[in-house]
Amino acid sequence: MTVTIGIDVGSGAIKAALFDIEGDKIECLGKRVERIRQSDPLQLAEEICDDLLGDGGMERGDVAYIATTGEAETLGFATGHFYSMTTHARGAIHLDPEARSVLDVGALHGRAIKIDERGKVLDYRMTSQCASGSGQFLENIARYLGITQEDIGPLSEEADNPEKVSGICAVLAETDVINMVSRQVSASNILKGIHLSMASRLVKLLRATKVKEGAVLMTGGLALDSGLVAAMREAMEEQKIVVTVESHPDSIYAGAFGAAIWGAFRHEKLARLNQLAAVS
Amino acid sequence: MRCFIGIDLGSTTTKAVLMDEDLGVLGRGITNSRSNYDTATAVAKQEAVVDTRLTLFRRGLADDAGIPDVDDFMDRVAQYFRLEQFLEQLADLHETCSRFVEGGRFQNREKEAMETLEIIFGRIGDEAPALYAPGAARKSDFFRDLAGSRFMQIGGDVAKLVGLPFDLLLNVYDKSIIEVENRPPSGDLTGKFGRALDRVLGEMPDLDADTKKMHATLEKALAQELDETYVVGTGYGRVTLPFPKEHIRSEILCHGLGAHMMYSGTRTVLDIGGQDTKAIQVDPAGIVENFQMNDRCAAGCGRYLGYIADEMNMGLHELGPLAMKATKSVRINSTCTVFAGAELRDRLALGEKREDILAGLHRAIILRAMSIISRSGGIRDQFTWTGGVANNPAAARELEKLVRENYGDVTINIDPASIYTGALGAATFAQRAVINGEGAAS
Amino acid sequence: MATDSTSQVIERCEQLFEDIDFAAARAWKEAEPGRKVIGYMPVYVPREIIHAGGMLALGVLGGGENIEVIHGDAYYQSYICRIPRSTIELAITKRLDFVDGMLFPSICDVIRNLSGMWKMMFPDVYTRYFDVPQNFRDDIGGTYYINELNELKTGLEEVSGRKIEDDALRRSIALYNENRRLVNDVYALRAKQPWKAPASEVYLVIRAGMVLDVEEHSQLIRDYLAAAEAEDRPPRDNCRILIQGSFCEQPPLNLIKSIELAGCYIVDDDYILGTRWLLEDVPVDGDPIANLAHAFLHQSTDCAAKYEPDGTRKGHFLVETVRRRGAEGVIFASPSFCDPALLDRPMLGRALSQENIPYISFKYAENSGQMQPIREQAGTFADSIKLWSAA
Amino acid sequence: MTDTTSAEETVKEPSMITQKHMIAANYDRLTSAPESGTKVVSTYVPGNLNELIMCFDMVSNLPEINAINNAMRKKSGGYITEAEKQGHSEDVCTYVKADIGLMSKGAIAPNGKPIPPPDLLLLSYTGCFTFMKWFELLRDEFGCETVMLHIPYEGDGIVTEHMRDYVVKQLKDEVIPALERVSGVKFDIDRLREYLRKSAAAEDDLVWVLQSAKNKPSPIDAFFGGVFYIGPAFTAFRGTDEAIEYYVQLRAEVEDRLARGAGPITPEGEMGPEKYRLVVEGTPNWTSFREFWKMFYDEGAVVVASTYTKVGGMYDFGFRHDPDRPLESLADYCLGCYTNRNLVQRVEILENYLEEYEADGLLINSIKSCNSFSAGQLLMMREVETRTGKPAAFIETDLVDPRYFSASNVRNRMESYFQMIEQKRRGGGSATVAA
Ligand SMILES: Nc1ncnc2c1ncn2[C@@H]1O[C@H](COP(=O)(O)OP(=O)(O)O)[C@@H](O)[C@H]1O
Ligand SMILES: Nc1ncnc2c1ncn2[C@@H]1O[C@H](COP(=O)(O)OP(=O)(O)O)[C@@H](O)[C@H]1O
Ligand code: SF4
Ligand code: SF4
Ligand code: SF4
Repeated sequence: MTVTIGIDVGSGAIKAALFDIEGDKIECLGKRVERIRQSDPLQLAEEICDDLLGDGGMERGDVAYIATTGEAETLGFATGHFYSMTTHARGAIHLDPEARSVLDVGALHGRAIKIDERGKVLDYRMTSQCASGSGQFLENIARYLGITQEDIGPLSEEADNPEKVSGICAVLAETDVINMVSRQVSASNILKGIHLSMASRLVKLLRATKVKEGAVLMTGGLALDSGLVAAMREAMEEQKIVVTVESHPDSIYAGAFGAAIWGAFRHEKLARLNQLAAVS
Repeated sequence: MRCFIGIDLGSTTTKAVLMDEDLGVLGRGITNSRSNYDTATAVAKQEAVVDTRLTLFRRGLADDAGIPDVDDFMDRVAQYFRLEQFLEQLADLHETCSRFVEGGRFQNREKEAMETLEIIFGRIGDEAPALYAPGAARKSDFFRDLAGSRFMQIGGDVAKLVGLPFDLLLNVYDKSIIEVENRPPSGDLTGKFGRALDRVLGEMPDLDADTKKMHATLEKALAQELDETYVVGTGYGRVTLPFPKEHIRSEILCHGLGAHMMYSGTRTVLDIGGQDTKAIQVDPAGIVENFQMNDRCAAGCGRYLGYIADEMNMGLHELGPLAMKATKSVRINSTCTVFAGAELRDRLALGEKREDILAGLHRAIILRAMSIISRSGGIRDQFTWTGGVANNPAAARELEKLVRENYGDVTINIDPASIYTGALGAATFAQRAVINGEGAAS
Repeated sequence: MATDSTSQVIERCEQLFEDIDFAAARAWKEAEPGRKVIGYMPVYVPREIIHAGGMLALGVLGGGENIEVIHGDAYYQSYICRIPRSTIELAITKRLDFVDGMLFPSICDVIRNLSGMWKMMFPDVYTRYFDVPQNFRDDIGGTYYINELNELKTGLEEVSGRKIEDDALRRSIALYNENRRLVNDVYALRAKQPWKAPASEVYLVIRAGMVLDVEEHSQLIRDYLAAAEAEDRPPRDNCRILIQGSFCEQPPLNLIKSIELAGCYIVDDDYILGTRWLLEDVPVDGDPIANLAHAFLHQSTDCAAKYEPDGTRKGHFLVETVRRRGAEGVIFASPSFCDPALLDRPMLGRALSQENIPYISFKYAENSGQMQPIREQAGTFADSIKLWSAA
Repeated sequence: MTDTTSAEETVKEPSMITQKHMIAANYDRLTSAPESGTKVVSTYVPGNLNELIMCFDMVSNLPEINAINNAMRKKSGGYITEAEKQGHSEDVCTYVKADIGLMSKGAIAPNGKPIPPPDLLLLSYTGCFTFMKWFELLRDEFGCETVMLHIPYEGDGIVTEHMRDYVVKQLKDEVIPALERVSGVKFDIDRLREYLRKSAAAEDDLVWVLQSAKNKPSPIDAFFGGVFYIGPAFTAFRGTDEAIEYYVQLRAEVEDRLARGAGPITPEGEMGPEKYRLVVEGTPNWTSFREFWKMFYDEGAVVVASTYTKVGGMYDFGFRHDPDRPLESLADYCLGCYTNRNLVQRVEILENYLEEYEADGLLINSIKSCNSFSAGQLLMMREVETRTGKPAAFIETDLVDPRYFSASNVRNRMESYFQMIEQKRRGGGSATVAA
């Protein structure tokens, strides 16, 4: 039995997961997500890690490998760090073995990752700096419209006449939205419009990675936004890409899961190397 | 009397200036821009009218020798008027929030939610007079920001105590504030002025003044007819203003002329607004000769500071003063508004101090502006800075430094009313349209 | 004599690197009356001719991240790379006022047009667009190039006020041959033991050659080599990669560091390519100008700025370098809006794919501040090489 | 320089219809090359060797023109996306990407038939670095023979003897042998002389037409209209009888407008009174060509001179193809194209236009894609302003990428610019023109 923990420090939220891994038997013992808001991310990460261990009646010493991902290279007590695309790829395969692409959409970034059946990163594309297609932006708009995060998806799905936002800049897009409100465009249509604009950009990213087969698993916080998932499906259809778009209730944990799983892999590899060293 | 009004519908704020026929400014008004442009315009205009009434009242008082320190007196009247206004809107907000609570989200905890609101708004109301006490520093001038930040703070604490999910309350607030904000302002000025005056008089028992006469003076000021002779609109949202084409001027022209009206020696104008930065060269008559704007990108404009303020949970007004405390300036290369927060967190994680980062951010904004100025042809004497960001002391300090370094000893004008420059220009166009008969040109 | 430690050498290089006022070059000029300094933009100019005229060849690679660009943006619209802006800024802020001549090598339209801007802005400075042939036959391109070199020589003679004799030129050629050999030694050391010579250090050492006299620079390299060999640094579990596309505008130093931090040893690159433009020694005997021309036509590196007459060879050079250096992958890192580098990328990428060499690509600007996306990409690349390599 | 096959009704002069037919015929010749056995050569507009190519009975394919055509027919956006999908950077010249995208989508010409792959890429490297990369990319794609004609840049503003020799030598020893090899036709210098003579004849009339803009009001628009006027002389028709005839016809039309004191013809008919006379530097935006033009003629602005119409030769400054110095004059032609001039010369040219054509000001349309044109334009603008004292304005758009044409942005600037000119005229009297 190898117990590992994966900690994903994002720009909006921290995700952590505790795993027990035995060969192909991968079991999740617990998971946590917490918004960062005003706190110090690394400190928060440490708290979450300890809470999670506490829930499982464990201490740091019981864990074989503490793996970080996201913006946590400097987290002191970690055993090792993997980069986000590596972990999201592995996490995605764990959540959905059929996935051959990962679309990770978080608070600030969007990434399309092409993977193989083992979770190896084959190609990727990231949104450039200028991108209004992010969770943060949606959150701002939702607040402006007086809508809760959970309502974004359902409302967007009700849209009958969505209007796309122009531009690549969140600031200018915000003004666009204000203009729409002033023209009495409904919140549904505005949200759907944003989702569609985001989707068309994300599909572009996916296309650039040349996905051809299998499913796309959406990961990151926005995978929970059913409106965006629906818009993605529409955009894929419109662009005639015959790949299904999936989401998973645990999508937001993909990075943390992947980190924990890689942690176990690495732990075993290191153990083997040590054995070899001891023998020789 | 004949009045000329300039409206500057900006991307973040809407400004109005009311002018008499001799180009004298009677009043200025400002509000945050919002999705309902008509309301934004109406509010700004009403604020300018309020300011005008104060001016008229003051003129009335000037004839009256009863008050030793008229400035102080008028400040107090103005502050208390704002307080009255604040309380009026707060009551409206409370009521609106209550209505949303009834919507069923709270799953049988409506009563608790109502009580929580009761507590929150009660506290905000109690705090209000202190906000408007003489010399008090406010985070912002707008109801939305003031009420919002207090709601977040107090609401968060209270919700925790009561065990209600704050996200739900916040959502109720978000919904309500939009409604409240987009309701046209109540027209009742007399009542609010009256109450404000009474508060002041009550506070100054030593004042040897005839209360009745004072009220009469006020009534006279309020009764003075203000005739909207001509309105000119400008600003980012000008095309959507409900005005005919000949009543609309480009922002560039208005800022150029406005700056000229404030400082007749102006030859170079810098305007940093919410979403754009413009550098304008004008001739001695205030006519635009050349200009440059930032294109496409909203980096390094007023909204940028807004994002930073949100990220730091501070008021816009507080950023500058904090940055002034910096001992060094952290180099910031990107002024991309969207990534402002990320950049900030990055630096904090590296152990930099908040004030030093802020100083760097202010410098970055000004550096960008300097580039745009340079593109428009550099700085000629005199140099006038307009737009909202000019109110920020740290930005002003950086600007002064960089102007001196790069253009030597030029006169730098920064008017406390710099944010109204566009509206002032527009009002001047309005006056000229009627007085010089220049309105017909198109 | 006690050898310097690497940190001493690097400290000096850092000073030179960060000094956007070019104090070292100024000091060189003031050391003797009548000395002249000739600036040149990336990539290749025959520095031997400048040196033979008793002048200092000063490499101007933009202002990097240390300069605040205020006026430079007034000369360029948004969609152009940053190096010309910061170079203009350097000039306008009088940081190049001691430079007596400027050479703008044929590398792209931006640098080319900058030569015209220089002529307008600084009419008193000797300014030359240094064209090179894109025809590599001795009787066609060669003849043209020899003429170019002779024109350049005449121009430089006017600046310095003295004739450039063939013997002087031969001496300079020998010195630069030596310098190139030393540079190649540093590259070879790094390729062999990358933990001994971190990429950021190698960069700084080579970069120092932009502002130092060639002999002084050669000595500095020797010192560094000795120190690096002597020092004991632990190897890390990094993969080996090669950087391609950074031949003109240089990345911020932090970017180079970030790539290594994220788990990639840089075992070859095209930073400051001018120093390694010629692949072999230029013969010291015979007609020096003809020798320089011959070297350019037949023994120079591949670069996006050069036409490849033989289409079948596109990417060959790159693949060969990957093999020679034992690199496991390639990172295409080019400046934003850099047409030559970015237009070459798809062709080079295809050549790598054919050989199953993995690669990733991203863009930067000399003042890029955010390293997070860079670390992320380089890190993922390193992860995937490490996790999935056969071992 | 192409036909506007837009769906909207466009007012056309007879000469435009003639040109339309010429272009259509050339596309037919191109797309039927495989059947007719004609060899195809791809080459660029600036510094093109049309007369020489004709000597080998080859038909030319001009990728730039294809890109323009597709932009006007609103197809370039899709092609560019296609190229970016294949890994081409967002940052590079969109002509290249529009071309690459066109190739991968079947290379369909406006006549609906596929453009055959080239038998030879004739890389006339004139005044633009990207040209070189572009053909390297095409060579990579087609694997066909490529011949480079390297035109040295006029870095010092002059053409030296050794530059000319270099070009002539390349023509003799590289280009002509390649053309002979690919076409199987032997080079005949007398044939070349004959074509050059015809070129010069057409060039005379072209210059007359362009210079008619010195009249007030100007009978032509030398930028938006100009791109049509230069078409035949800049592309596959120079050296033909058709081109001569076209210019005779065009000249007659302009003479007629001149006699009537009429202004230029716009897509919506005759233009209203001439209010502003402008000089334009830079390439047009092709994706919103008409919308852009409309912003001018709606305000009574006419372009009296432009530099873009000189990319295929600076005939108005005296250059003519010369049958007596065939290869030398081809070399001079290539060396002297506008894009091969250094910035100092470009400023002088603009200054000259502003004065000679009595223009009110200079407008620079800076093209995102094109470093060759755009790098340095802001300095040029300031220099021209100081020298002439006339106001200048600067806008940014792109050639064929619809994403980079922001109509509101351009309009905003244009409006303010016209107001500025207006104010200047009023001598500072008042500033009350509606914006
Ligand atoms: N239920 C939800 N519906 C819609 N969006 C959500 C939901 N939960 C989280 N998000 C969004 O996901 C984002 C956080 O995603 P995450 O992948 O954690 O980002 P990061 O890794 O950058 O922190 C937040 O910006 C939030 O807007
Ligand atoms: N008192 C103040 N202190 C600091 N910044 C301020 C202040 N008032 C306004 N601002 C800044 O000015 C900006 C608005 O400027 P304004 O000229 O009104 O822009 P616009 O016309 O685009 O709305 C705000 O985004 C804010 O950053
Ligand atoms: S402010 Fe907007 S346009 Fe500018 S860099 Fe940021 S996202 Fe892009
Ligand atoms: S960075 Fe690229 S585009 Fe810019 S000047 Fe250098 S080679 Fe030219
Ligand atoms: S860079 Fe300019 S001149 Fe060169 S191909 Fe592109 S558009 Fe043409």
